[in-house]
Formats: sequence, C-alpha cells, structure tokens
Amino acid sequence: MVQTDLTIAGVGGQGSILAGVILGSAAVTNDGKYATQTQAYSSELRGGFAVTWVIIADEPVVFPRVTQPDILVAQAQDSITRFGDSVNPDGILIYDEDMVIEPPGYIKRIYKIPATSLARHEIQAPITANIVMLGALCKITGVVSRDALEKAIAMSVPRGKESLNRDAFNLGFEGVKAC
Amino acid sequence: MVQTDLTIAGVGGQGSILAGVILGSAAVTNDGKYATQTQAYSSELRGGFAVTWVIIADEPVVFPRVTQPDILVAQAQDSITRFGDSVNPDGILIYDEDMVIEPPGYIKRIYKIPATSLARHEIQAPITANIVMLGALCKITGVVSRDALEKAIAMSVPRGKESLNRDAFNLGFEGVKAC
Amino acid sequence: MSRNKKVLTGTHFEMGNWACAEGAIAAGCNFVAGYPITPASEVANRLAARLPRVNGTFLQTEDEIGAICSAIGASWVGCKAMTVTSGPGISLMQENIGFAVATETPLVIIDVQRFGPSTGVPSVGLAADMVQVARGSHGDYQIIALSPESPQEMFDLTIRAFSLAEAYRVPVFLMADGFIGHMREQIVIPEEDRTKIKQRKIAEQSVSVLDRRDFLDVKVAPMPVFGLGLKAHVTSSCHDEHGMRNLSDPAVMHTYVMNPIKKIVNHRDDIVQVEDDCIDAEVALVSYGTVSRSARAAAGLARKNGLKVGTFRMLTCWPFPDKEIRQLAENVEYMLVLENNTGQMYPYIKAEAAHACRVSFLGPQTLGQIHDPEYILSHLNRR
Amino acid sequence: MSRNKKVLTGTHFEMGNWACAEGAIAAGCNFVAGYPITPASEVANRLAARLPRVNGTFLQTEDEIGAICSAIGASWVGCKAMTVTSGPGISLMQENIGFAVATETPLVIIDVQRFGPSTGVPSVGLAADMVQVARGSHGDYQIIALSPESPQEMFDLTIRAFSLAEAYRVPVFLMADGFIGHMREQIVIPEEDRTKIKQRKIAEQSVSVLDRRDFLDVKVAPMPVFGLGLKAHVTSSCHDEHGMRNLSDPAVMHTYVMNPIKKIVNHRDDIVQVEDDCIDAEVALVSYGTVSRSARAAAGLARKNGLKVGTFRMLTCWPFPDKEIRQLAENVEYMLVLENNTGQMYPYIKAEAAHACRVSFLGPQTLGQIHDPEYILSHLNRR
Amino acid sequence: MPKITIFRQACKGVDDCGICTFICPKQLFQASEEMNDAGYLPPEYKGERECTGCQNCMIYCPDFAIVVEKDIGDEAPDKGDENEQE
Amino acid sequence: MPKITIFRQACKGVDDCGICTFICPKQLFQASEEMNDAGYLPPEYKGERECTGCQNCMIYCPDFAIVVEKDIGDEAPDKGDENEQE
Amino acid sequence: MTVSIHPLKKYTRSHITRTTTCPGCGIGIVSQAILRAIDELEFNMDDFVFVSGIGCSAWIPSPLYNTDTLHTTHGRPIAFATGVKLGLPNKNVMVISGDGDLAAIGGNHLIHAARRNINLTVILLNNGIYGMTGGQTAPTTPRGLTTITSPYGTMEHNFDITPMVVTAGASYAARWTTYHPRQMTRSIKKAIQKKGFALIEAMSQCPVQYGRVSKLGKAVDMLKDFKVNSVKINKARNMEPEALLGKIVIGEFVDIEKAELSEECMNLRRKMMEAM
Amino acid sequence: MTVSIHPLKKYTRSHITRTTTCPGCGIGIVSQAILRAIDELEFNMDDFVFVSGIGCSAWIPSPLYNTDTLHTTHGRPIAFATGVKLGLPNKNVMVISGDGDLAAIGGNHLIHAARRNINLTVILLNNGIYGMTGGQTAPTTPRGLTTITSPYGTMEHNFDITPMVVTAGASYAARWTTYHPRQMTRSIKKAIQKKGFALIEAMSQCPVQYGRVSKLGKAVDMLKDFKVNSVKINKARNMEPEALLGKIVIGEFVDIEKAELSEECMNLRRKMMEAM
Ligand SMILES: Cc1ncc(C[n+]2csc(CCOP(=O)(O)OP(=O)(O)O)c2C)c(N)n1
Ligand SMILES: Cc1ncc(C[n+]2csc(CCOP(=O)(O)OP(=O)(O)O)c2C)c(N)n1
Ligand code: SF4
Ligand code: SF4
Ligand code: SF4
Ligand code: SF4
Ligand code: SF4
Ligand code: SF4
Ligand SMILES: [Mg+2]
Ligand SMILES: [Mg+2]
Repeated sequence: MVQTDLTIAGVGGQGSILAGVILGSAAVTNDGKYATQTQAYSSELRGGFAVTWVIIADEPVVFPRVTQPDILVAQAQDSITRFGDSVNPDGILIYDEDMVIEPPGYIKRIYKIPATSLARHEIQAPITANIVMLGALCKITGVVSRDALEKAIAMSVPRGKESLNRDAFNLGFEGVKAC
Repeated sequence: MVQTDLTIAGVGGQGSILAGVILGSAAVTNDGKYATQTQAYSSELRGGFAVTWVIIADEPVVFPRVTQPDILVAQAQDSITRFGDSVNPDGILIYDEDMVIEPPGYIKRIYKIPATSLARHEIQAPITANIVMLGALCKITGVVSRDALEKAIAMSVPRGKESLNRDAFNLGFEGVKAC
Repeated sequence: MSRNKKVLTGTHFEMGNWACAEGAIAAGCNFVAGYPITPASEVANRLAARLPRVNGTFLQTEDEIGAICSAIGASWVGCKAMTVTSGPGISLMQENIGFAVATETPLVIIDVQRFGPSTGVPSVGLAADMVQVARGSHGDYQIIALSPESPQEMFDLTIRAFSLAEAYRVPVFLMADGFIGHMREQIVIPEEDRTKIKQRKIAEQSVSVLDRRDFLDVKVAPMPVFGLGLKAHVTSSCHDEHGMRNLSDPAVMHTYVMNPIKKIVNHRDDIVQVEDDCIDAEVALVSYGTVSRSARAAAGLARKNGLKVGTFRMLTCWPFPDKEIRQLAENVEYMLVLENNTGQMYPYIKAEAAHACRVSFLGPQTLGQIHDPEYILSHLNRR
Repeated sequence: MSRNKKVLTGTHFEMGNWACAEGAIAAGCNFVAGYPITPASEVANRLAARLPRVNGTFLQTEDEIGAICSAIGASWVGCKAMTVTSGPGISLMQENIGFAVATETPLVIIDVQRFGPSTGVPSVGLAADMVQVARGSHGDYQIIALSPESPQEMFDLTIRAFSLAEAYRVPVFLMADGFIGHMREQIVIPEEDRTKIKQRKIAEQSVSVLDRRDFLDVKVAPMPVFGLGLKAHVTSSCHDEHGMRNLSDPAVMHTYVMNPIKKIVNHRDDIVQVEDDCIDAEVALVSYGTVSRSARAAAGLARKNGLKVGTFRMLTCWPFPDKEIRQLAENVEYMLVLENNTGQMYPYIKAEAAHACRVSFLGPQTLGQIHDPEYILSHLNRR
Repeated sequence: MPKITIFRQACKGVDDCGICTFICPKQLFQASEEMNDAGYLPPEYKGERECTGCQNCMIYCPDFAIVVEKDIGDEAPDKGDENEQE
Repeated sequence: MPKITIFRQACKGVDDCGICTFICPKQLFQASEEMNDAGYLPPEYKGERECTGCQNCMIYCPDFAIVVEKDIGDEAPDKGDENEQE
Repeated sequence: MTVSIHPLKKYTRSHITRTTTCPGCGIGIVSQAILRAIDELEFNMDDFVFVSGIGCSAWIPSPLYNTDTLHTTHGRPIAFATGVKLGLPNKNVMVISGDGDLAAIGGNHLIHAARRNINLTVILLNNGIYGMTGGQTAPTTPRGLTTITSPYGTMEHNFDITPMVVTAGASYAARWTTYHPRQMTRSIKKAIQKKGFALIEAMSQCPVQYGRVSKLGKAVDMLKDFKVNSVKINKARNMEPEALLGKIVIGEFVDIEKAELSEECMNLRRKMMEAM
Repeated sequence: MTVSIHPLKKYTRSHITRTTTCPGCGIGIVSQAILRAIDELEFNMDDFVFVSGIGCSAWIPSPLYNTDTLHTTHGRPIAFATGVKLGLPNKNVMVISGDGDLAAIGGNHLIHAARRNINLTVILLNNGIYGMTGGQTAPTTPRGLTTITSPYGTMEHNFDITPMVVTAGASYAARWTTYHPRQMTRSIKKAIQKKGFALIEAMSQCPVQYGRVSKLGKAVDMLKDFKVNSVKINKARNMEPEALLGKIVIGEFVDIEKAELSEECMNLRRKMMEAM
C-alpha cells in the first residue's frame, strides 16, 4: 500500500485547512484514491494556529492520525515550531518564504516559494497563497495529479474566482524551488 | 430479641399513619425501645388507601419491612382486603367495627371496637378514631406502655387537643372487646 | 415516497457530520430539533438547509431540553425524529432520555462527543459519554448505542439507528466524536432503493385503550401514534400495558421497569454487532469507535512482529455485547481494552471476561488523541 | 461558632429526611438551594425553617439547574453548600455536576432516590441512580457517593459528605432512597462538640494567579474562594493549574481530566468505607444502602441454617471499593450481589471479583421493595 | 322546569367542597346525611320550583357531579354570566 | 494638546476593524503599511493639532489599543456624548 | 325515564369514573370549562392533542380526556407540544399545566413558544402554590405568604404571568378565575381558534395546600376571594398601581394577528417541494 | 518620556496582553464601557465578582478582568451569580454574557432573577446571533434574516428582551448600542448602584457572523447601522409600532425601588439570630 501523510499548517486566516480539504477532495473524487483529512485550530480567528492533516493512499486509510508526516507544508514560522519536529527524517518540507524565516536544519528535503508575495504581487490576491502552496506541493510531490487538483480547486473556490485560483496554482507549480 | 411487627391500615383521612408514628415515637422516646415506622398511601387525599408499618423491638431493627405482621389494626374494609392475608397465623386483628363489615375467618385472635361511632358520639370528634384504635391496641397487646403512648399522643396532637385525645385513648382502652 | 428523493447517491469527500445529516435523510428522517454546539453543529446546520427540501422540518430550540422534548413530541405524531448534540447537551437531555425510554418512543440521538468534563475543549473529541448515554438518566433502563469509526459509518450507522429506533421504540444513540465528526473521508451513498429502512408498527383502532396493548410488550407493542383517532394515553408515570397510570400496584411497577429492558435484551442478537478479527489470536485488542482504527493498525504491526494479536470491535456498545465478550474471553489469553477515555466500558468488558482470561486497560498517551499504534505495540511487548 | 449552636443533641424518632437536614446543620452547612420533589421535599422543607435560625440561607430556585448552580456559586464564596433532590433532579443537574467536578467545587448533593425511569412512582424508592451520579455527566471524572442504610446514617453520612466535599473539593452524593427518607427510626444526635467537621483549605494571597496553584493538584489545591481579594480565575473550560483557560495544549487537556480523578483515587483509602462481616464466610452477600438490612437479616437466617454466609456493605459506592472487593473475592467462594435495581453496581463488582470467585446478581422479587431475607436464603439454597 | 341530577358517587362532599351550595343563586343545595362510597357527603337538591336553570351548579362543580337539563320547549333564557361583574 | 498612543500589537487592523478611522470626528487615523505580529495593519495617527481630545478613539476601540492623554493644564472640556442623538 | 348523563361525559374516557383532585379544587372547574369550549365549538375530541406536565393541574387531561394525551415531564409540556404541533399542524394542540410547571421550571419554554408564536393553546392553572408536592412556594405565591418552604414569609416577588407572556410575543392572552368559568370558556374558544400562541391563565383555588397556608381555608372562601378581588382589565388600566395591590386583573390582555410558526414551516416545505 | 498605559489596564490581569475577539467586534467596546463605569465610580476590582456563561461575549471578564471571575456553563451564569450574591451580599456581582446564553438557553434564570429582584447587574450583549458556534439563529435574530440554521430566512419572531425583563420584575433596565458607549457606561454605573435586579442590554456588532449573514459586513457599517436605526425611548413611546419596525429603542426602560432579595435574606438571618 502506498500512503502519504501530510501536514499543512499556518495561522488562522491563511486557508491552510481549505488547502487540505481541496487536496483530499482531489485525491478522492478525481484521482480515485482514498484520503483522510482532519484539522485543529485555536479559538482566535486570526493569529492563532491552524493545521490540517491529510493522508492520501491507494487503499482505505486505517490509522487516521498523522503522527510523522512525510510532507510538511508550512505557511508560517509557528508551523515549523509546532510541527517541524514531527516530520519523517526522509520527509519533505515546503514553506512560504515570506512567512518562514528559519527553516529547520534537521529536514533534508526542503523547498520554498514566496507564496504570499507572489499572490499579492502577481495576481493581487494574497488570500490565494494557500493555492500557490498547493501548486508547489503538486509539482514537487505529485501526491495527487495536477488535473485532479485543478478540478478540485475549481470546485472549492467561490464562483467567479476559478481562473484567479488557477493562476495562483500555476504560480506555485512554476515558482517552487529546492533549498 | 423481642420484636413485634404491626400494620395499621385505613383509608386516606383516617389518621392511620399518624397512629403509627405515635406508636413508634412512644416506643423510642418514652419506652426506650427501638422502632421502625414506614408507610404507603395512594395519591388521592381521601378514599384511597393509607397504611403504616411499625416494628417495635428491644434491639435495633435489622430488616425494616413488615411482611407478616403480628398485629393488624384495620380502620377500613379495604385494609382487610389489602393486608388481611399477610397476617401471621398466630397474629392479632383489631378492627373498627363501624368500618369493617367482614373480618376474615383465617385470623384467630380478633378484637373489635366501634371506634368511629365512639369518637363521633362520645366525644364529638370522629377524627380521633385513630387514637381510639391506639387505646384498644395498647390494652390488648401492651406492645408499648400506656404511659409512653399517652405521652406520645399528647406530644403529637395539636395544642389544646390533648385532653380530647386522652379521652379518645381511654374510649379505646376501655371499649375494646374480643370477637 | 418523494420524501427520500434527495438521497445524494455517489462518492463524496465530506465531513462525518455531513455524512450523519445525509444518513438521516436517507433513513427518511423528517423532524430534527437541535441546539448549536461544537463539534456537532454541522449536522444541524446542514439539516436546516436539507430538511425542508425533503418535506421535513428543522427546529432550532431554545436549549437542548427543548430539542429532545420536541423531537419526542414529533415522534409521537409519527415523524422519524432526531436530535443532535454533544456531551453537554446529552447531560441536559438526561431527564427526557428517560422519558423516551419510559414511553417507548423511537428517537435517534446523535452525540458528537467532545472533550469533557464540563465545557472542556469543544473542538477536541473524547469518547467519554459512553456510560452517560446508557446510565445517565435516573432509574433503570436500556437504550441502544452504536459506535462509528469513520465518516462512512456516520452515514451507515445513522440509518441503522433509525431502523433500530423504529423497530424497538427506543432511543438510539450514535456515539460519534469530534474527531470523526470533523474528519473528511470518502463517503459512498448508495442508490436510494438500496437503503433498507424500517418503519414502526402502528396500533390498530379499538374502542378503548383498554382493548389494546400499547406499552410494555417485550415483543414491542405497535405504537399508538397521535392524530389517528387512537386516543392514546401516554404518561411518564408508572403505567400498565394500556398506558394507564398506576402508582400503587408493585407488580405493575416491576413490569414498568422490566419489560422495556427485556424488550431490548431479548432482541440483543438482532441489535448487537461486533467485528471479531481474532481467529487464532492470543491477544485481543478490544475497542470501539475511532480507537478501533488504532487497534487495527496496531494489530497489523504486531502480526508483522510475529505476535498473535487480533481485534474485536463493538459497533454496538449498548445493549452491551456480553455474550460476544464472554466467547472472546474463552478463546484468547489476554484482552487489552483500548478506549479514548479513562476506561468507561472497561468494567463492563472485564466483568464478562475476567473469569476466563487476563484483562487490562490502556488509555491513549494523551486523552483526546487516539492511541498511536506503536504505543499499543510497545505496551503489548512490555506486558 | 454560633452557627452550629442549634445542633439538636438527643434521641429522636423522626424521618430519614429530617435526619439529613439536621446532619447538614450539624456539619455547618449554611447554604442550601433546592427545588421541591417527592420523596426528597422534607429535607428542603425543614431546612427552609432551620437555616435562617443558624445564620444560613435557603433558596428555592426555579428548577434543579438553578439549584445546583446557585449552590456551586455559594460554595465559591466560602459557604458549605448543598442541594437536595431526587432522580429527575439529578438528571437535570448532570451538566453542572460536571461543572462542579471540573472546577473542583466542594458540594453536597442529596439524592433521595425514587422509582424510575422518568416520573415513575415518586413515593417509592428504587436505588437506581447509582451509576448516574458517577457517570451521568459528559466526559471523564470521579465523584464521591455514600450510601446510608438508615435514618441514623442519613444524619451521620450527611456530616461525612460535607467533610469529604471540603477535604477533596468535589461533589459528594448521599444516595438515600424514598424508603429510608420517609422511614422513622431512632436518631441519636451527639453533642455539638463531639461532631468532627472538616473545613476546606483556603488559598493564600499572591500577586497573580500565576503564582499560585489553585487547581489540578492531586493533593488537593487550597481553594481560592471569592471575596478575599484572591482574584481567582475559575472556568469550566479546560484550564491549567492556575485556572487559566487552555484550549490548545494536549498535555494540559490530559491533566485537566486526569488530575481531578487522581485526586480522589489517590485518597481512596481515606474515602472508602466498607463493612466486611465475612470472616470464615464461604458466601458473601454484597450490598449497599437499604438492601444491606435485607442482607444482614438473610445472613442471620442462613447462619442459623448452618450456611457460612457473611455480609459486605459498601458505605462508599464511589470511588468504587475495588481493592476491598478484590480482597473479598479472594477469600470467599461465592459472591451474591444484592441491589434494589436491575444490577447497576454489579458489573463494577463483578469486574473486580470474577477472576477469583463465582459472582452473581439477585434483584428483589419486586423492584422497589427491598429483598425479603427468606427470598435471599431460598436463592442461596437453590444455587 | 329544569331537571337537576346529582351523581352522588362523583361528589367530594359539601363539607370540604360545597361549591354548589354556595354558587346556586337560589340556594337549592344542602348537605345530605348519607356518605357515598368514598366517605363524602354529597348535596341534596331541595326543590325544583325556584330553579332558574342558570346551570351554575353544573358549571362550577369541580367533579362533574351535577347535571342541569332543561325541559323540552323550556327555552328559559340562559342567564349566562350570573357572576359577571364590573 | 492631547497625546494619542496606539498599541500596535493590541490592534486588530483597520481592514476589518477600523473603528478608530470611522469614529474620530477629525479623521485622524489611517491604515499604516506595516503589519503587527499577528498580521494586522494597525492605524497610524495623522496629526495632533486638530485633535479635540474627545476620546472617541479610546472609548470605541474594542481592543484597548488607543490611549488619549490630555496635557496637564489642558482642561479642554470633555465633549462627552459626541454621538448623542435625538 | 331517561337516565341523565353529564353533557361532557362524551369527551371523557368511559373507564375513568372519578377525578383525583381534592374536594373543592378549582382544577375540576377549569377542566369543565375546557371541555365546554370544545363542545360549544362543536369540535371532535380527535381534533385535539393534549399535552401536560407534572402537577395536580397537569392531570386534567390525563387520563380523563378521551383522545390522544401526552403526560410529559415537569416543566416541559410546551416543548413537547411544539414537536406535536409542527408534526400535526392541522390538529389543535392544547397544553394544560400548573403555574409551577409552566412558569417555574418551564418558564423558558413558555416565553420562547410565545416568541415563536406557535399555534398552541396553553391553559396555565395558577393556584399560587405547588399543590402536588405539598405546598411549597411557587413563583406566583404572593410576597409575604408563609408556605412550607417560606416559613417566615415569601421574600421573593411574584410573577405577573399574563403580561410577561404578552411581552414575550403571545397572539392571545387572557386571565380569568374559577369564579368566571363562563368567561373562561369564552376565552378558551377564542384561544383555540386563534392562529398563534394563546395563553389562558386560570386562577384556580387549591383549598388544601394554598388554603392551608393562606388561611383562606375552604374552596368556597377562595371562590369568594376571587369574586371580591378580581378587577376587569379595562378598569384596571385606569387604576393606580397601589390600588391594584392584591387584586387579580382579569380579562383579555392581547388579541392580535401575526405570522405563526407551524404554518410558516408548512409553507416553506410546500415551496421547497414545488421548486423541485 | 513617560510610557503611556491604558487607563483601564489597572483593572486587567497583567499577563493577558490580547483580547480573543475578532477584529471590530463590539464586545471590546462593551468591555471597556464596563471597566470605565467601575473606574468612574471609583470602585476597586475586589469589590466585584464577575460571572459569565459560554459564548464570545461571556469571555469579557474571563480571563481579562483582574478579580474573582466565574466562567460557568452555557445559560447558567445568573443562576450561579444568585448563589454568589446570597453568599456575598456586600459585593457587587455582575453577570456578563450573550443573548444566546442569557435569553435562549438561560431565559428562565433571567426572568426569575428579575422576578426575585436580586441585586445583580446583568450585561446582556445582544449581537443577534450565536457568535461562538458559528452564526446560528438566536432568539434575537430579526425575522427574515438568513442564518446558517435558517437558510431560507428566520421564520420565528425575535424577543424584545428589555421590555420582557421589565415585565418579569427588574428594578432597572436600559438598552444601548456600541455606538453609545458613554450612555452605556452611565447606565452601567446606575445599574451597579441600584439595589435590585438591573439589566443592561448592549446591542453589539458581530462583524464576522452577523455581519456575514446580514450582509452588513464590516464593523464600521454595523456601527453606522446602530447610529441610524436607534430611537430614544421617550421618542419611541410616541411612535406607531409600524414606524418602529427595524428600529432599536434605546434608553432607560425602568428605574424603580423595591425589596431586594439578598438584603431580605440577610435581614431574616439577623432577625432570627437576634431572637435566639
Ligand atoms: C424535574 C422534576 N422536579 C420536581 C418534580 C416534583 N414536582 C412534581 S409536581 C411539582 C410542582 C407542581 O406545581 P404546579 O405546576 O404549580 O402544579 P399544581 O400541583 O400546583 O397544580 C413538582 C415540583 C418533578 N416531578 N420533576
Ligand atoms: C449546554 C450547551 N449547549 C450548547 C453549547 C454551545 N454554545 C457555546 S456558545 C453558544 C452560543 C453563544 O451565543 P451567545 O450567547 O449569543 O454568545 P455570542 O457568542 O454571540 O457572544 C452555544 C450554543 C454549550 N457550550 N453548552
Ligand atoms: S341551575 Fe342554577 S338555580 Fe338551578 S339548581 Fe343549579 S345553580 Fe341553582
Ligand atoms: S360542587 Fe359538586 S363536588 Fe362539590 S359538593 Fe357540590 S356536587 Fe359535590
Ligand atoms: S481624541 Fe477624538 S479627535 Fe482626538 S484622535 Fe481621538 S477621536 Fe480623534
Ligand atoms: S479601533 Fe482599535 S483595534 Fe480597531 S483598528 Fe483602530 S486601533 Fe485597531
Ligand atoms: S393539592 Fe390543591 S391543587 Fe392539588 S388537587 Fe388538592 S386542592 Fe387541587
Ligand atoms: S464571532 Fe462575532 S461576537 Fe464572536 S468574537 Fe467574532 S465578531 Fe465577536
Ligand atoms: Mg400550582
Ligand atoms: Mg450572541
């Protein structure tokens, strides 16, 4: 059985959880895989932490918690503080370089992308930084297919915002680079 | 250990339960014995059944339910119907002959007294029929001392009604007869 | 049956709470009363939108007491009725859970359990309402409680809950928790006509209720639902088989308590579902709900390590699967009970097993987070 | 201590409910909130008259929820607080029983149990709230419950309930029933200065709550009662040892649940009282409350018949006397559990005993009427 | 002439109740001598002539123990709110 | 001349809140460029001269993020109910 | 000779031959007033569902009335009735219960049902006391009265229920005493026909518990008291508050039309189904 | 240069540096209005006990206010506060909570505390919605508004809380909006000083949940809405009901003197002890 465990973390308002939902949805409804998505967040709407865990597998997921993610997507420094330690030694970190100042040394495969500033400056929609991150994730890991993810994004975002989000996705897909 | 189990039964409004309380109180606070008093009544204030069970003993009472009374004091026909069967074969029945038409054949020692009419006609207080019954009970069984019972009655009845109730007690003490 | 037309056949990636709402609709539920509470709110939120479209009614009440009472009222007029809440709501509903039991009312109660006691942590799940739903109201009684381990089972077991409630005239609890309530997974909703749903039996006309047996039948009395001219007498007081109040006859009192209990216990073979995967196992991991997934993962690891470990899952927690546990105890050497709490079902399990095998309990490393499979394994290695 | 002056030293022939009210006053209780309910009303009725005479307050609330909440409020300002009700009231109080547990509030709750489920038979006792008081609120927790067998013990154990509540900052239940509540027997009230009563420890002044440990101490934290300038932070949410809300740290959550449980369990030897009269016995009759009197009478009969029968009575039902039951199980061949219900404590007893002896359950012939000793005997003969 | 029927077994007695004796504008009820099965003394109806057919006795009896029937053709106006007050 | 202090870290941002910008009768607040630690954009105070010392900004700020201090001797009458309306 | 039977007997269960109330209790007068309203409106008993709580007053329909009756838990009948009405919008759903039941423990359901304006007819029997449990203070007990739980006089103020329910949103509300059974019946008829939440507050004598504590004593004395102390609302509106102390204001307090919940729910369902 | 500190900072716990409300939420305005009242009355925080329920509004004192604070269960703060006040009659006991907490699930305690006239100051934050649980209908939500649990428009009518609490028996009651923080503070001062039950209904914007469903959107727009739609009570008394639709009547609704419960209890105890 092939199974990938992911943690996508940020602070409230960055859309990390939505990113996880879109990812799971892409896997299940478009890629015909199995996925389990869970989340946690603090009571503040903004500024508090927000995290989602996604497991994607080609068989039904048995144990639904992510304790040692294969992939950590970090949208804030706080995400590293909270979840950096847990990452699989062979795992991958993808982070938003606008928000994370210090990536940890102990993770070997690290990728970065200026998701927030790309979203802000290229398409004037900083709120789509999470979709930029999904683009990067897709490119680097292929944990779900590009097609599945693009469809899932289109289904999940507000009507009228599909092309904006496609652009965001592409920014991520194209813009990510290894550290 | 000497122990006497009593059932005092009637219909609501006749004061059967009060009679049981007075009896137990006489035993405990005046005779230095042990007593357990319990009761049951139906939801109607009048006309429904009312019953009290009293156990009097010279040691603390262990099992507090009366299942086979040594003495049944019956203030109504209904009391015989409900509780007649349970009486100890060697037990005693004392009944108000104004209210009970048919005493059961299976009890050997039976005493009767026209408690209601005595109370009504001799002292113009039909409500004291229960005290008349206590007088009869005291005379026949001596389960508590006359002195203890008279004191307990005086303590339990409304202020000013002490002598009336003493008269009622005497009516019972004097008027009871074997069948 | 236009009522059920809107069953959303297909594969979805949605929350457990979504699945529960859709399960209710697939089961023909047409009355839901609720009061918002984390982590159960999404069930009610969705039903508020969905029910009117399938000819049903959603009512947001002033509190949880109002919710269960109006759901019971609706059940008595023939609705398939449900309420949904979390632990604090169950606590408030206790008195009227007893009412539903005593009056033999079909009712589904969704408990998306959260971290308690008291306000605790609303968004974190803890499976610690397991005994409260069975023993939390005063007096003696039996209910049914089902324990799902996934969003899919929040759909499936919600349907089953309605069938059992209708078949046995009893409150049936779905013991979800915040973890699966908010978990998204694939949810497969079958074709509408593939879902088996049960309806209650309705009492027949008679001159007087004295000519019918509306209550206290251990075989389940047909229900004298309101509005049909049946002149039903329903009371929370002790009553006889006709529903007539009786506060003086000890024999009636005895029956008033015993028969609704027997009604469930006598049918326990139809109600109790367990998943026993312990063939050849020396050690059984006994669990229910979300922890079962930890257990299954741990058993997998253990078998890889050459340990003879099996899993035993209670899909039905109440009536308690006593017979199944006894049988299991006689076939294994050691039973390890796993719960995401401090051991609520454990005494009930141990009582049926201790005569035949060693039994012990293991809570999660951190309450509120289901056990890591490795943690279970290390416990098995250490024992 | 003029507060306690009115202890009615002497011998009385009064109801159990009277004894309970007098026990509360002897214990120094000065705040009682209640809502009328059969068969508990006489306790509140009497306290309404008695409390103002001993500088206390009686409040009749709008319902039982109001009763327990205002009693908890009063406890937080330093009153010895109590509420009194019967099963339906306990059901309604469940949510705030959990509050008292989570905030570690000293509180005495009198449950004069009645015949349920639901409205049932108000005037008849049934000891069927035994598990509801321990597990009826949501989440995981431990309370203390004492079980009197006579009006005298309704006096004695009410005093003990206050001592335990104050010592351990926990709700303590007195599990009476309608039978002894309304039973009259001799009640001996000792001299005022012969009654040992305990007071809670009070927290000390500090600059900030962060400098104190007001909660979650397994050795029982001194209580930061209100009105003294302690600036206490009390919350029903998950909190740390200072009382500060914390909804994100799983370790704090774990402690929030575990430490109040440990606080009781660690002190169980001080709390648990049993009466073990089983020396040389082969058969133990295990019971609590009023049924114990049936058991004692039955054991007497049995010994007359040459059977080696002893009795074991749980004066404390919660925390559960697990150690004592285990010990007993190792010394007898057969344990017969007697309860005036369908076996509520039975699984808890059996879980601790089944590994070592045979255990079975016997309910009364008629629920609501404690067992006839002869009935128990005939069962012993038949086994 | 209205016909008054008293259901003796349903009555709870003029001693404690006695509402009929109070509410009849013509005071046509008084205690009877004989108890009913439950031990209550029901009222006795003292005469038909004065009865206005106002039905107060029926309407106020808490125990459904009195019926007032008007003769056929006896269309005496229903006095209705005898107790209406300003 | 009143002294206005803005506690930038306490502020929840003019984007979503911005109550100060609305409630100041002299419109002396505007969004600043720089985010605070929580990611919000606090206001910037644009000038002291026009400030009436009405304290609206302090009283209406939901996050205790603004303080208005009057100079010693600066007994400008508290305008009080600026928003009083009939 | 024809055997006379009580004209309301046809509405009661034939095997119930006796009421369970105490002698002279006002509950029976209200019970009759309700059945007479149904009779005069020429309804069938099967057009009704009766819901009651716990207390002496709550036993009015249960078991006497010969139709579907739901005898619920203490304080909750309105909550149950809400579910009944939403499920059976075409039946008349009537709640009958005591002041303790509906205004003490059940007060929240009362004001919320009024707010919702759900089409229930609520008959609230106000006897100023807890009858069934033996004479404890009710939220309607007049301040100062000595009861079994206020042995030094009730220190709390009492509710003026009808005006409060009016402010909560009732469509119809009236108060009468058992000295006014005809007016009560008239109001009950209006209440039944009202589309919306309707309250009848029926002041009713409890000679046993209230009579004892108030020393008013017997049923007849309490009826006399109702007679003497009742003031019609139109008169009361022009009286000083002091003059109204100890008085019972009777009459109709409100009678208005507004959107009703069970109908709104029905309309929504219809609209949604049609849209499909 | 002196470092400026907020003048109300002295009343708050020093380790609490940030409020947990959403940007622009009215809760903070009310929180300040309360502390300002205490400040202006020159009370010490230790003269107060604060009791709150569950909801965003209920977090005002907990953990911010630096004195004894009791954060209770949903709907019950008034019931807890009743015990606190009876046990500490010389302290000011203030309840702060939301409309859902105090008027939905807690409605019964609200009206009974008003009836009893117990000396509590109740600050009821009315934001017309359940904020904390994510935007469900509250009993204060205007009819017709689409919320997450009334996706086709709220079919129920809403409470007019202050007048209802007045009929229930309050000694003092006033309603203001967060557009009126100074008047609110003035009323809170009166309420604290009132010997008796006092209610302040504080209309407060919830830009996140209510703003979303009402499409009013942002905090500032909601404040403008309060400004435009508020009508002073003396003016409102002369207006037709139709003209008041959608308006918020603000001002003092009642201010009277009558016997207060905690004092009565104290007097009774004193009397009884003296009699001995
Ligand atoms: C939860 C609960 N609490 C208390 C009771 C006890 N109880 C039964 S009836 C009643 C009061 C009845 O008073 P009221 O409603 O005024 O009716 P009345 O008997 O006066 O007609 C109470 C408190 C109960 N049955 N259930
Ligand atoms: C018994 C119980 N039921 C439900 C909840 C969930 N709950 C928490 S806050 C809340 C509503 C809060 O609304 P409101 O009082 O208006 O406060 P707001 O958040 O709007 O300020 C609810 C229903 C709970 N905590 N406890
Ligand atoms: S109908 Fe009127 S006048 Fe005739 S007996 Fe009855 S109350 Fe009297
Ligand atoms: S009114 Fe009815 S119950 Fe009362 S005394 Fe007259 S007939 Fe009897
Ligand atoms: S004090 Fe008034 S004028 Fe000055 S900045 Fe603040 S709001 Fe503007
Ligand atoms: S009012 Fe306060 S919180 Fe809002 S933007 Fe201005 S300074 Fe920031
Ligand atoms: S106790 Fe009072 S209310 Fe109850 S039946 Fe008797 S008289 Fe009527
Ligand atoms: S949800 Fe609404 S009420 Fe709650 S903090 Fe946010 S804006 Fe305020
Ligand atoms: Mg009453
Ligand atoms: Mg709100």
